[in-house]
Amino acid sequence: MSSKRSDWYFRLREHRATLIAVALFAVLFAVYIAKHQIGWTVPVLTTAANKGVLLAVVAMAQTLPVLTGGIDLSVGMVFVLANCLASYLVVGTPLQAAGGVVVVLAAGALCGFLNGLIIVYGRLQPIITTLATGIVYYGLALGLRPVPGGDVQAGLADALTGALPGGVPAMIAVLCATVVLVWLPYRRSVLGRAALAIGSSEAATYMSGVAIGRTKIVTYTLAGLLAAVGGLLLTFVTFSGEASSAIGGVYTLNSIAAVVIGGTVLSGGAGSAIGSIFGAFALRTIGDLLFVFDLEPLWQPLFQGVILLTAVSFGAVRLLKLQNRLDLYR
Amino acid sequence: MTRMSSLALRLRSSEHLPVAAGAACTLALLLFGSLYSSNFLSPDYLLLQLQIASFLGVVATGAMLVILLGGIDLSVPWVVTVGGMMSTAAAGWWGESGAVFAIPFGILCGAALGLLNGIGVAYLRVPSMIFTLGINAVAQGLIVLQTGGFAPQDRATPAMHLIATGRSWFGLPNALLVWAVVGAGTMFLLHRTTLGRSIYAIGNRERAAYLSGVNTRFVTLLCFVIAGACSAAAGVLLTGYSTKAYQAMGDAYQLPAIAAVVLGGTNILGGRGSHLGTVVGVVLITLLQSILSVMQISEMGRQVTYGVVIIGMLLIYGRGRRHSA
Amino acid sequence: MQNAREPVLQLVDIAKRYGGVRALERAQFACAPGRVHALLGENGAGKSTLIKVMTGVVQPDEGRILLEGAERRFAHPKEAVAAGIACIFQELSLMPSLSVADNICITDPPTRFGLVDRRAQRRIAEAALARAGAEDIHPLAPVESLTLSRRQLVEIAKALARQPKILILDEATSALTAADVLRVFTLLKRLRSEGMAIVYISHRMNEIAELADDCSVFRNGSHVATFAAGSRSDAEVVEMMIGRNIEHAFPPKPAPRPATAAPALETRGLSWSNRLHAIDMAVRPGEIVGLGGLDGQGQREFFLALFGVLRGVRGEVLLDGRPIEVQSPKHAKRPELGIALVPEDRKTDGLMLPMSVNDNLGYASLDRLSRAGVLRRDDESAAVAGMVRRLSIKVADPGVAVGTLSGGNQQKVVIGKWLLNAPRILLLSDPTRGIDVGTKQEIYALLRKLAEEGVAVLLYSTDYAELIGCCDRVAVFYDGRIVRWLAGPELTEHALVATALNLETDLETQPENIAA
Amino acid sequence: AGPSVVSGPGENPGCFKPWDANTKYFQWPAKKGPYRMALANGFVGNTWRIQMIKMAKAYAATPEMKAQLKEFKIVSTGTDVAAQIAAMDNFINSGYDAIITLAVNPAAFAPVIRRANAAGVVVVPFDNVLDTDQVMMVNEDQTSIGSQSGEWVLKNLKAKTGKLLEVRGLPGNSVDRDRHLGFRKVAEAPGNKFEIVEVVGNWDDGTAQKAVADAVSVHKKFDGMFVQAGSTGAVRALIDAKHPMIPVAGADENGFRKLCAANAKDGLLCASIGQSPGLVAISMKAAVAALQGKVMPQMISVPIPQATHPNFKAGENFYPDLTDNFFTTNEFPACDVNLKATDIMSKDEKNN
Ligand SMILES: Nc1ncnc2c1ncn2[C@@H]1O[C@H](COP(=O)(O)OP(=O)(O)OP(=O)(O)O)[C@@H](O)[C@H]1O
Ligand SMILES: Nc1ncnc2c1ncn2[C@@H]1O[C@H](COP(=O)(O)OP(=O)(O)OP(=O)(O)O)[C@@H](O)[C@H]1O
Ligand SMILES: O[C@@H]1[C@@H](O)[C@H](O)OC[C@H]1O
Ligand SMILES: [Mg+2]
Ligand SMILES: [Mg+2]
Repeated sequence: MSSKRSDWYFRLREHRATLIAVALFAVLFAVYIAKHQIGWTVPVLTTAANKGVLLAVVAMAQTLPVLTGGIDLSVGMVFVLANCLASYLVVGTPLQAAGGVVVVLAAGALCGFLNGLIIVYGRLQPIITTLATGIVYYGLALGLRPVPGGDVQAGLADALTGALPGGVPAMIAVLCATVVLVWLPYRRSVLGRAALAIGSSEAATYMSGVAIGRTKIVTYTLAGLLAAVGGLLLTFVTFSGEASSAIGGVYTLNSIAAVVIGGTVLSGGAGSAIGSIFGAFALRTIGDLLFVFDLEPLWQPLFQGVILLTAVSFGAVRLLKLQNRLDLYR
Repeated sequence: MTRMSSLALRLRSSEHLPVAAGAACTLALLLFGSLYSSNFLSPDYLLLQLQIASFLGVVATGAMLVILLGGIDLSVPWVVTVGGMMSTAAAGWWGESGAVFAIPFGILCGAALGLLNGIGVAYLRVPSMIFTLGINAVAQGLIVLQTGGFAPQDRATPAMHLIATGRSWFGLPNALLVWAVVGAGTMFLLHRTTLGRSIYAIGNRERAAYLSGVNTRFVTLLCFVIAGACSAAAGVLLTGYSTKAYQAMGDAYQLPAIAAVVLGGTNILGGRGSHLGTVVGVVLITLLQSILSVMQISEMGRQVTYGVVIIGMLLIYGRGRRHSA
Repeated sequence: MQNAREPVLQLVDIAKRYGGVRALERAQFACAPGRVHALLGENGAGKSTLIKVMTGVVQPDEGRILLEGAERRFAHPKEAVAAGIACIFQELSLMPSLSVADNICITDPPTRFGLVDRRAQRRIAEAALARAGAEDIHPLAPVESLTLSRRQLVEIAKALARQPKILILDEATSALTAADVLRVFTLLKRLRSEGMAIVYISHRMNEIAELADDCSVFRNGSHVATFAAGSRSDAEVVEMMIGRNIEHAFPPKPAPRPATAAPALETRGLSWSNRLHAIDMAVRPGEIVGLGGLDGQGQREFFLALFGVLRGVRGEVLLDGRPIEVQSPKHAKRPELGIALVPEDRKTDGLMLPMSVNDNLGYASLDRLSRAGVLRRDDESAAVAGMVRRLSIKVADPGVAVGTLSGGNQQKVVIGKWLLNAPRILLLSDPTRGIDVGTKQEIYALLRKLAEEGVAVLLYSTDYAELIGCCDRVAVFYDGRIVRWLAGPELTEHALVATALNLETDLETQPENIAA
Repeated sequence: AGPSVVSGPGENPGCFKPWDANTKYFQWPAKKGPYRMALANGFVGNTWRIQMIKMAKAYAATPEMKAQLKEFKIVSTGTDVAAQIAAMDNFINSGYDAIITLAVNPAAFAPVIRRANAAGVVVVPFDNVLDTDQVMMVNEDQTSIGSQSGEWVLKNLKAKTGKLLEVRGLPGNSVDRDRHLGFRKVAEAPGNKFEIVEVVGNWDDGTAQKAVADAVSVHKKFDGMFVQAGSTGAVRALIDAKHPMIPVAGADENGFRKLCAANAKDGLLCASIGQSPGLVAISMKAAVAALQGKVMPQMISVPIPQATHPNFKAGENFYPDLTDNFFTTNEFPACDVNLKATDIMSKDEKNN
């Protein structure tokens, strides 16, 4: 039967969820731009990118553990910790700042590595492990920055939060670089394959003779690294570090929402960080709609909640044409 | 030798280990605290902790039901607030007679939000982690609007105050009695009723439960309704305790509730766990927070200790078995 | 004596215990290149455990493993895989959301610059599928979109792609139809001639007879005997396995019922989506009606439609002549309908594996075992104990997790769970998959007894012998239609295979009395 | 561009009071009104913020402001600092004349303020202000809130030894730090020998109440207490524990003042010193003045509204009929900001 189907049928099927996320973002963003007073202009795009890429990178971080059927509730806190670290280290001459960048990223990777170690060798569930390590990472951030402050290398920051010569926001270029340097190699590597396999069925993967422990550890390490990239970018946007548990919480939860809107199933085994990126953009655009619609200020939180709920319930449409109820219970 | 190991095996595989180990950790914590001040062992302090633990205990009861199903309820913060705000508002709207309905009305509002959660998760099949997050945002939006737009009454009724802070029976806090009743009801539900059996079944494999002729979606819905009601009930208790309801009053309950359930030995992926474990987990978390607070460690030290202790305790007794292939 | 060549893999004095349960005790085993070595034993004898030891999935408590004479320890499956041991496990080890090609190359994919080379991988997958005789499976199709039998072929291809020295098949053919089994056998015979050592586990005696060179029988975790295939009669082998002999595999069939008896269950023009087309069927109480045909021709959907799982079912369903509309499994199992479905995939559809035998057995009939939603636990234990006895489920304490039972005993729990609800219409989807001969016989007898008590039984099976031996009539499905009814002398393996492949389509010759 | 630094005195010094003698003065090029003004708020989920937003709307609707404003837009972006920065950028991009902002994290606003200056937009942070002298800001002196609280507690203790309970605010925040430092500077001044027990109350009544209850049940007795916010809960814990009444310096929540008035006879002595949501109105007024080209102090010090024992007067500085969560001070006569409490929250309030 299936041999009649051509390759592109399966390829499309594999990327369908991502494409839906792209479409959702495109629609929301089109509405935003259409209603915006100055519309499609470089400053508007740059503003949107500076905000969107932060969440997109954290959502990428979240995607990796989710693909293995796990989750990382500490991404937001690693993000905050990296922000606090960067506000000390990414300063001075460009060379010193570059050294600081390396240290910040390494610290993020270390946090992720610790998560991985505890999950694999401590045999604890990821969700509760990272909930607890997240508290620890936040404590460390607070130790670094009891109150907001610090600075960042201004040249670097201005370059990254501005626009490239062609009018493309620099943040978008950073995001693309992250995708090309981290996500694509991971996804195409033996390891990334194994990660998906674990998410699909851990027992089967184990019995197939795949190194599960190593795969998980690398996956959580990369998640920590990506979260730190996000924290670093936040520092470039804010020129300071702040140990805010509220921000950590918001990024963690929004990253999960972005992953789901991006079409990655929370039980793992299928999905893509590209989808999560667009899921994050879509979420951010929902926030931007406040700006272009004239809403009573006290109605705004409700409006955002309702739109979020609508966006995540979007997938329920497929239930309408569901013929076999068993498909509900996969 | 074999007898020993088979006993150990029974202990390991049964639900008693987390309860016993959690209780042991609780004692250790108290002894550790008593090095700082012997008052940590005074009945006064312990009763106060039990009273305060009751609020978390009621939230955690609902959280546990949802976790047993394999879900998670992230709408706790604002559903707690809704419980508090709507009960006091009811007392305001309907005057004298309102006070009678205040408590049930607040709980009902929480149950209604739980119903929405349940519809989203069970019928729309949105992952609970996401849908409940959305409901949390909606609940916040509603409360902001309600406070700003209608200026509701937010003063606790005398009944709420009495339930939350009174000590009418052998000097035991009334709140503790409320928790005990909720807890006994939950244990009965989980271990003695067909509904309880279905909750475990769904948490293990919803598909098989469905094919066994159980309306799994309805059971899921019901659990979310109960969870919403529990959160709101905790909001009512908290209102009684503070003598008023206020915005964001539930913020401090989300993570501790999850942590308590898991420390109590409930599998975060569902299907396994005992309510007694959750009770122990709640006491443990409450004590930990209180001792860390009173010992005046720096905020950084508190957070780090809190996280490390949770992981440490789970490493001691909460480790998953290797999936037996 | 049994083989001239040196054994490639040898297990000496292996012991494995799970708590109080002794899965293996002083177990011996050896297999040689170029030979097919069959492992025989009833459910729970320890066969799967033995091969888990061989493949590093579990570590033995005692004993030694010798690979080509040298002592080895496999601490992890990947070490066994690296040593050239490939295994097709009883519980399939496929990753459902990954593509067929990804699955086949999961352990050691071809790489370029450190990244998976998807073109090379696809070639490997295509070649392996072709060797397994499954060219029709698209290498990019996600495994979850395939039927169980297709998946089993993918599993075989996956093992072959590793170019193993030793190939182990733990009931790898249990979900395959006769045609597929034939293809797999041709392949295995070729591999044997190429010098591969093959360990083969199956409960189908005819397969053993056709394929095996050597046989080892296990009972209660211990090695009973090893002998050259054919040197003992089937009866002798069975007696070694289960400690008694079996007279007749199938209970005698009663005389055909008069077609005038009112059917217990009738469908008229039952259609669904594009998978079921105008199915007319009538089953009288006391009858066992078989569903035949190749795997995936709509038999399962037919059951699901009757059980209230499918939406948008058209046509009529009549119970005792009354039209009914089954809304859900919950509705289906109500006493006034009394329909039960034993699903084929016990792991995902039938059981809550971490829950106890007790909880699983009682779960479909909680309405009977409770009052106002409160469980009557004494009644429950009594009912469960009765069912454990009736089906001789091998379990010391019904409080243990059902997942720790052997495959066959798990299957009995699924059946028992529905029997406890006293069904009037019993739908069984491949219920003897992975069940040993002794137990199978018990189940056949049980089905016949249920039929005699007035239950209408519908049995879908991939095992033609079972359909022939057990059923009064068989409806052969092809592409969502009943293409032919077979009964009486017409019900032969030849006829089943021929109609299953839809070779004869002369439906006109269909005797009226069989279809009614 | 941005403002030029000029010399004082500035406009309407009664209202726009310079922070101290060293405060610089700013002047922007005058623009013709009416103006487009925006309020970029962060978090909304507490009564203070709701009251602040209602206050802003009410003030924008007064005839004085209405004449000046062509458009007044309020956006609340939540706790995410990047979202708030983006909102400000959006206002700048869209050509608004002035942005009032209550920053999630004031340290983060340097770049966006640079962009605002470049575009000639007047930005006025208030409440949670920046550690900089490059921006015109409106606030009460947080350190002074702490030190005034300390002074008052010490004055009412009449002793230089004893146990004090300090209930701090939200960790990681400069307001929390400043109030804490102000308080400690006074309490730990040479000659004082207080044992100070510190707990974290998150500026939240429930958290403060639990923290105080715990502290009391372990330490048994305190001689005085300073609560940054969540004072109602903190006092409630004392009452519940039957702790003898002591001097308490707290914030300006209505509930706190109600308790103070009701329990004064039992010895509860209170100082209620708070941060008013009315700051928003002064910030709006300052923004308009700046747009008109008036000379403005860089840092505007709003008088710290306070009420101390025995001056709690129902209907005057607290409102028995309004919610406990209401913040009592909204009027700033010197600035002509005279919005009645009952105008802010609904009039048909039924708290009693
Ligand atoms: N029987 C099993 N079934 C499924 N998963 C298993 C099984 N045994 C172990 N695992 C999983 O394997 C992981 C750790 O196993 P192990 O230490 O063997 O890692 P590994 O695959 O050898 O990796 P590495 O050696 O590279 O660290 C755990 O996450 C555990 O869940
Ligand atoms: N993980 C486990 N925990 C406890 N007992 C187990 C476990 N795995 C297997 N057993 C027990 O070991 C015995 C042997 O099981 P095994 O699966 O090897 O049987 P088998 O011969 O393969 O049977 P079948 O033909 O039914 O597949 C059984 O009694 C089973 O209950
Ligand atoms: O200044 C604080 C304000 O920012 C916060 O939202 O509520 C309490 C106030 O003291
Ligand atoms: Mg290893
Ligand atoms: Mg087996």
